[in-house]
Amino acid sequence: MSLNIKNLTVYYQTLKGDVQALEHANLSIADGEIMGLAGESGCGKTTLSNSLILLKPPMKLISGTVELDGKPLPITDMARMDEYRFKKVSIIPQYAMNAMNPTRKIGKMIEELLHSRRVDYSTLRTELTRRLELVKLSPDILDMYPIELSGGMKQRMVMVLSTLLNPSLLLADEVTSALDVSSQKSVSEMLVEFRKREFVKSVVVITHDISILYQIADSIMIMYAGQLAEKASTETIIHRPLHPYTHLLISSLPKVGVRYAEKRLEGIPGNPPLLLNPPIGCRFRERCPMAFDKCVEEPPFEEIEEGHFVACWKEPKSYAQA
Amino acid sequence: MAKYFRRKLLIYLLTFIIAVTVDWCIPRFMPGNPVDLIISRAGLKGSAVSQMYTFYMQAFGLDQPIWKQYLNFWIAIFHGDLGTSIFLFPSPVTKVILGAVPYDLALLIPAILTSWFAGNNFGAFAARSKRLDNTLLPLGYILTGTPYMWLGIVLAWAFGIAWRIFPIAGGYSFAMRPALTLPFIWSLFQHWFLPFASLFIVQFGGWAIGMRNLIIYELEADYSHYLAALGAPKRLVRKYAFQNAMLPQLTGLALQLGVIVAGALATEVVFSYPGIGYLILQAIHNEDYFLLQGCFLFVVIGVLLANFIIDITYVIVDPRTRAGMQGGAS
Amino acid sequence: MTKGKKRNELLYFAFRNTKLKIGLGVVLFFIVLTFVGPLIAKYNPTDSVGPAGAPPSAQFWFGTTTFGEDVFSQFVHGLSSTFLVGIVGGGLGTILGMTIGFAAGYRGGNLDEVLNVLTNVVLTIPVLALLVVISAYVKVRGVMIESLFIGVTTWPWAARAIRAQTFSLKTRDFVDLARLSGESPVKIIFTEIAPNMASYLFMTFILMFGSAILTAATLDFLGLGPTQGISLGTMMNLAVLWSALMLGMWWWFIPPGIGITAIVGGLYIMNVGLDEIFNPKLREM
Amino acid sequence: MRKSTFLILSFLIVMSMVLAACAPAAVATPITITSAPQVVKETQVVTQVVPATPAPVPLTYARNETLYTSGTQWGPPSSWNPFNGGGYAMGTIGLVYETLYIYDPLADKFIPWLAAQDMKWVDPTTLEIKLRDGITWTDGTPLTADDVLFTYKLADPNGDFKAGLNFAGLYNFLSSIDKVDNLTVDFKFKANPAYQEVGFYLWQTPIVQAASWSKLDVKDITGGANENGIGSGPYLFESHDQDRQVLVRNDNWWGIKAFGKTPGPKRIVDIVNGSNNVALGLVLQGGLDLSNNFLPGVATLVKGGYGVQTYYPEAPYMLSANVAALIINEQIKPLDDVNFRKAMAYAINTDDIVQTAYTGIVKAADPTGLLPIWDKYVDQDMVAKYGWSYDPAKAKQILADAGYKDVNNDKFVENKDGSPIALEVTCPSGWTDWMASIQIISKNAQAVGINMTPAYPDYGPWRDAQLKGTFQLSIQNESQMSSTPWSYYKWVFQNPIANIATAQYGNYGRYDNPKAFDLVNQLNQVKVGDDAAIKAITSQLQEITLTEYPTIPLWYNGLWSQVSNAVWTNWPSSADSANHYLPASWRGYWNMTGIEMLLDLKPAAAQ
Amino acid sequence: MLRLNGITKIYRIGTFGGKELRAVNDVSFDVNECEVVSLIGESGSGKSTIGKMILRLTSVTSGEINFDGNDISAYKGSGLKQYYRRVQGVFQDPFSSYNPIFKADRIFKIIKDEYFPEMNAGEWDEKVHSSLCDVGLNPDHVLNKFPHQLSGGQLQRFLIARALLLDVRFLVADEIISMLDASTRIDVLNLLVGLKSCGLSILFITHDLSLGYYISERAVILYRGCVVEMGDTKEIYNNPLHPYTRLLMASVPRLDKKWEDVAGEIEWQRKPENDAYGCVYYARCPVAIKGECDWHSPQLVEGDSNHFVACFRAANG
Repeated sequence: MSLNIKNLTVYYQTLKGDVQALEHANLSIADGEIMGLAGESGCGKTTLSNSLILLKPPMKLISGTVELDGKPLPITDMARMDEYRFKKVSIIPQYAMNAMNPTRKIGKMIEELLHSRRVDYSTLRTELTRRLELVKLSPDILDMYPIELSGGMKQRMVMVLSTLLNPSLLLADEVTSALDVSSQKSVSEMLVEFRKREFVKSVVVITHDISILYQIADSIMIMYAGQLAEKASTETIIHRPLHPYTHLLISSLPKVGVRYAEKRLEGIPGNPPLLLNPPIGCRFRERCPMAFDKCVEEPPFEEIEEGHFVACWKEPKSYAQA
Repeated sequence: MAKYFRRKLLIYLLTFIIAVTVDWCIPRFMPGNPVDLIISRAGLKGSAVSQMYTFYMQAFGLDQPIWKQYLNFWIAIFHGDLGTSIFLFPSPVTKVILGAVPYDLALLIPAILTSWFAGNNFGAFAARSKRLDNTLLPLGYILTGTPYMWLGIVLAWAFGIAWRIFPIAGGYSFAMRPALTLPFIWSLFQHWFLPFASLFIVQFGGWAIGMRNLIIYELEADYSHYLAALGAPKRLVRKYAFQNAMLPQLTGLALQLGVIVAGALATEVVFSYPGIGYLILQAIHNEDYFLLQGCFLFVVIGVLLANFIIDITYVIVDPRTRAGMQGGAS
Repeated sequence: MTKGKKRNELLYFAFRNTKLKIGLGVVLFFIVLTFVGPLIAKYNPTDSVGPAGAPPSAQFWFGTTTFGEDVFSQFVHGLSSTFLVGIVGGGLGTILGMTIGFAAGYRGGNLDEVLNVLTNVVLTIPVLALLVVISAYVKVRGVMIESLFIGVTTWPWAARAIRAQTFSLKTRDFVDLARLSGESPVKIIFTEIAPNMASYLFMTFILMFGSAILTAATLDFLGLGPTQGISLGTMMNLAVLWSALMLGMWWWFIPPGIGITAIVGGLYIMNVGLDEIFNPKLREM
Repeated sequence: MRKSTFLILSFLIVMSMVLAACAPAAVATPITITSAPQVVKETQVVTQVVPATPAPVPLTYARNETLYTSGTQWGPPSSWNPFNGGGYAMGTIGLVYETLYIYDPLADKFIPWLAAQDMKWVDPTTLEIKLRDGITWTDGTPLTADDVLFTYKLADPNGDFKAGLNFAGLYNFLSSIDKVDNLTVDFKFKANPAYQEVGFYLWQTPIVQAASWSKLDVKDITGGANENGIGSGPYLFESHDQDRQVLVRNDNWWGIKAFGKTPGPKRIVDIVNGSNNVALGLVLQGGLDLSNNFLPGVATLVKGGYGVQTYYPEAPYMLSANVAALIINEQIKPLDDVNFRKAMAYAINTDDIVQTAYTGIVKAADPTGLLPIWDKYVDQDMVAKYGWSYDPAKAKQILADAGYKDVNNDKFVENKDGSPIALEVTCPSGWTDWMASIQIISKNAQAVGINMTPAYPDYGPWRDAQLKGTFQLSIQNESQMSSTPWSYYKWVFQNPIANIATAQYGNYGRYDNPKAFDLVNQLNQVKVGDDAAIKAITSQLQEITLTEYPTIPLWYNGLWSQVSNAVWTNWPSSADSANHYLPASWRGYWNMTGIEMLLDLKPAAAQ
Repeated sequence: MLRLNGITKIYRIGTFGGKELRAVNDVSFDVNECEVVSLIGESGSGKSTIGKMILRLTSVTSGEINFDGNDISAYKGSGLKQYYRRVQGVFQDPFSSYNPIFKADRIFKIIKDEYFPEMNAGEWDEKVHSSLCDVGLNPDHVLNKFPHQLSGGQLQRFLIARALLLDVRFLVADEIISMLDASTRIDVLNLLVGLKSCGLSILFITHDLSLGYYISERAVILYRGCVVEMGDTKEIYNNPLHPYTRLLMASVPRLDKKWEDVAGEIEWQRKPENDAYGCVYYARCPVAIKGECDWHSPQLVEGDSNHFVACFRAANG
């Protein structure tokens, strides 16, 4: 087990009270697993990822523990956590386009960063060059400023930098959403390549675009309103989801080949709840066509079959996709 | 990049032309004929008056048509000829001003630079430190609200009169003859210190506040979060934030130059420091429009030059302007 | 979150913000003093009413000048011209800055280029030097004239800031939408863009207010202030001219300076407070 | 801070300091010290000047050898031309260039200076001037009759230069100047010369060196800076900077032998006035030995044991230097009415001005306006008969009697034709003592029902209004102490009226009285020293001023002078045992016994 | 109904227009009555600029836009207002479309002030209510609220309702669902297409191929300001002729096919010898013909029926 999260609950403190952004998250990610984390905006996927690497105010840990490679990760201790960051856990942030200091040459910034982490830049230099070439970047860009790079180049640069110390866990937050269709593909494929070359052990790919996950992830976890809804292998989630939300979400997605004139897709009526004061129990119940009395209790995130976790009181096997 | 400078130069050129034109108007639109003033100052009497009147009208070119006078003014400027002072007759204005300029430079350059560096460093130090933010920075706000000359007055009163630590007038000891000796430089320093201090203190507050606000923005910037997520120590993050916040502060410096120069003028008056500010005041009180004209021109040229230097510095220190400069619509 | 709540939130921060409270308190104190002062002050500010150069006493709270004028009376009367300069000079500067900033920012293109050059030109010319020249030109000066001069020379700073803000707001879709609704540019500027910058405009005005006061004080101190009437700057000027420093008459030159510093400092602190309220990033965590 | 930044910063600071250090050095005037004067025999054709090795100039002036003065220069020294009347550097006339005579106003006598003896009128139209033997210019050449001749001929309207110098007026009655011998010059006048005016020029005209000045053209003579000029006086210009000028003693000065006295200070450092405020600070800190600045509040310092001394130990502390008078535009209603002017005279509380605006350091003026040095000419009977004093009730009465009534009940009187009166009394903005004074005057006037308000235009338009005659009421003090009361009456009754603007000396109100004008001319033709004749004429003039009120004398501005005994002693003072000289460094005052003060100054340590 | 005739947009950058940026280059296509046309392109392709030019929010450098046969650039003042009565737009960011300090329904008030000043309040409320119902909103739930109190989907429906208040016949829909939550976006899309039946033509601007396919009859593929391919949507998707379209088709992540199953290397990196000439896609084109594609720009020619492509290769077969 590479990553083991137990009962992780994280709130955001605001003036009007706590936003319950992540509630009772239990999950494991295996070595070498690329797990896709999908859900709508505000479902808590970024909160989950941030709490694994940079949990700082206004985020507040309510409960839970995180273990990485069998050792507890001191996520609340900013200072002790520093030792793990970059080396054990790393992140490709959502804002990769602006992640680099605009007034430093990229190479210089990397050197200073590594130096501050007491890692010798010169010994890593050849590896860095090799990896840059792997992502089709010329080593010359180390002598450039971020502004001289295109969006896709910056994205790839950050990818290389974030994984330079071969972390066990890589959090890739919306790495493709700002990119053009063609770049999306190459960046996604590079993530797979990185895993293959063991630059990273496991990867959490956070995105709102499930079709990307279908292309690269081994497993997919669906979140809804701060709760884990379902996790299973990619094929299972796409083709045989068990949670009503997963099912409705996937069936609402337009696909090439589907036309309005021929097949009308339907969305899910209603809107996600506000997390400042969320409904108790299953948070999807207000929009769920199958909801029943039991749903006022919070459903456990349980392994229904091998590697398939669902948080729903309904009987499984209800929604095999036609 | 060449384009950027072409554009900047265009603005500077325009500013210069406008400033020179305003400047040219000064003695011409002032009530009273400057030549009358010269004659009255020279204490001329009787027949000499009309004789000298014609002479000076010709000497200043005031008998020429207006457009010709304007043209001549430009030609004269490029010859470094700003006419003759009325109040300090017969000294050429250029000579009078050149005598004062070193004092201004000696006062302004160190005051601007040290307050800028010190203020920025202090602001960066105080930012996000709750205790300093709440105790020392309000002091900074108060300092920026202090009129330069009043601070000068208070300093002069405290250090010059009550405690007699520093002299309160002149450029160097009246008992000395200029020479590159230690006692002389020490005397120069003593006389320089209080005017410098009052300029320094007021500006220091402004820069400190500016830096504090900017660095907070920078610490909230994406790259700061990314560095933190990669476990970079606070020191590195703050260093980057500081360096990046310096850039807008540099622009701020350019914007503030006019105000600072104004402050220096007032401060010089308080301390009778023999710079241009003091000359301007004397020129006004003595209706010496040619001197006033010259001083104004010098101040404008000085500020323009300083602005230009800052522009160049900005391009040197900010790689973004170098890499991405396309003429910029800013 | 409702709008009401949002407003409450601002108020909540406003009430909690010490900087705003202190700054506003100081400024209000002096405003009140400006109105109440002349009622309390027993003497005409330019009348010789007491012994020459008397230190503060029960009868003359701030002492008297070399001419036996009551410094307190001068101080409270000077306050009103100080505020007048702030409001008129700062206000005019802000209005000019707004007009030019809005026009340049909204219209863009060549108008922007021209206004931008104009702004840069006026920005680069040292305002005080220019003011000195203008002031010397007008022979009989009142506070209003002085304020007007300050207003017409200090707008570029505001114009620059407002232009930048307008520029960024202009790209927001609701402006396009207003255009699609057939609204005229002027209406769009004043009903769509300006309300969104209200806090910013207000803060700009406060800064202009403060800097107008400082500029006026400097002019007054140089003897280029109003030729009639009294202001805090002229008080300092006269105090220095009449050697109050050397004669140890601190009560003559300390109050006007403290008055200006407190008002301008108060305004600035207030502005920082407002900035923190409107700008969550700056709030103390 | 990064190291490089720090280095750059320190470099810049050091550079700017060096810059500041170099600047004054660049302006400092190099001087050549010449050897002791050769005894020049008349047979010698060539004057030999042997330049000696320049004595090293000390970097710091020894305090006990240096006199610090202030009060004359209001801007950086810029002209050393003794003919630049209003703008020459402190000491140019008196310390560097000398006059034939100096005038002692306190004793009312002419003291031969370059001249060897008292004024000698060979006949009523011929004045013979004999020069002292052995006077040399600082280049070692002798000062001779040629130089005197050259100097006076500069202004000759038929001469080579025709320069419009101050003493050009001399040529109104001068027919020729002749050299009698190397040391003697004869001034030949037309009939009835203006003796008073001639005397005036004799102590005011600096003698310049013919050899060097004859090379100049008229422009440089009247307006040149004359830096490094060659003088004959006890001091030489050594250096100058923005805020000071240094003079060094001429140890070869002829007077050392002639008077047996050496000027005390080795150097005189004249400090450019930043402001009166700074001057007072310097006085208090012992940085200034002689301050000729107007220092309000100095009374408290004199009493307060600050080591500050004034000419009088009690009020008014200062000698009176000039008379400040209310000048009245006689061309406009109702100021053209003598009764109205009279009412104003009675309405003004001069004592209040003296006490409030001046804290008692000036003296209220005599109704005649004659300075205290001219007390002997005051016709006390006339003053007793016509003189006035502050009496608001009487002022009201005069107005009422003259027909000025408050028609519209606004508490102010109207013109006789019923039109409202609104008068404005002006002084330049920033002239605070005058501003305070005209406030008092306005209040006084209002108290008797005259609608008068103060206004403070800038100097230029204020002056312009006087020259053009467009002002209403104002204050002026142009008439300084001098060798003759004629200068005062000339100021009051300047004529012809058409020339007021070009004369630039008095009667801005355009008071027109041919009788008075004639009397002024008569006064001018009285022989110097003929006090009885002067008194007879001035008595008539006093009657006119006391009954016609062409101006209203208010107070005597002081000869502002504060001295410190810390380093130099034996200052002039009113005390019986002390020197009775004018303690002033102002232009025109060195040659009114100021120079004698220097000869008597003693270092404090010596006592 | 709407015809774009060779429109070009050149932005001038720098002082007094020193440098040019060709955002839209000689684009021509038309939209017929009751038709949905997708304008598909990546960021920087100029698709939004075209939308803005149709809405007269930005000027056209050259070329002509005709609406019902009239050149729209001629409209001024009231003419322009009448144009807006018939042509409206909805934009990408629902929150940016509302002035955050006013209530959301202010957009209706503006329409009333500008277009229906004489209509009485009751009548107007009636009209607003019915319009809101038409877009599937409950007036009681959504009126009198601030923008941040409504969801993105609701706000976009609001904007559509606003357009319906006028006699709108043509709607520019610029990425209107890209910022909406996945679970609600499809409904907005459905609503939009539903309006077609009311006689509305729509220009649907998007970067998402599957959305374009879902909604439109015809599609226009844009690359760096140039139309590279246009025609029947189905035709384009099933038989892309232009190498760029092919690249897009291969890169779009799908839920039915994995990337591995699509053809391999189809993109090229090549340094163009010149910027001014040649095909815009030359630098990335895997099948470019040296000497031709780098010197001549291909014209849009009809490959199959109603299927146009601008490529020498495709045209040559």
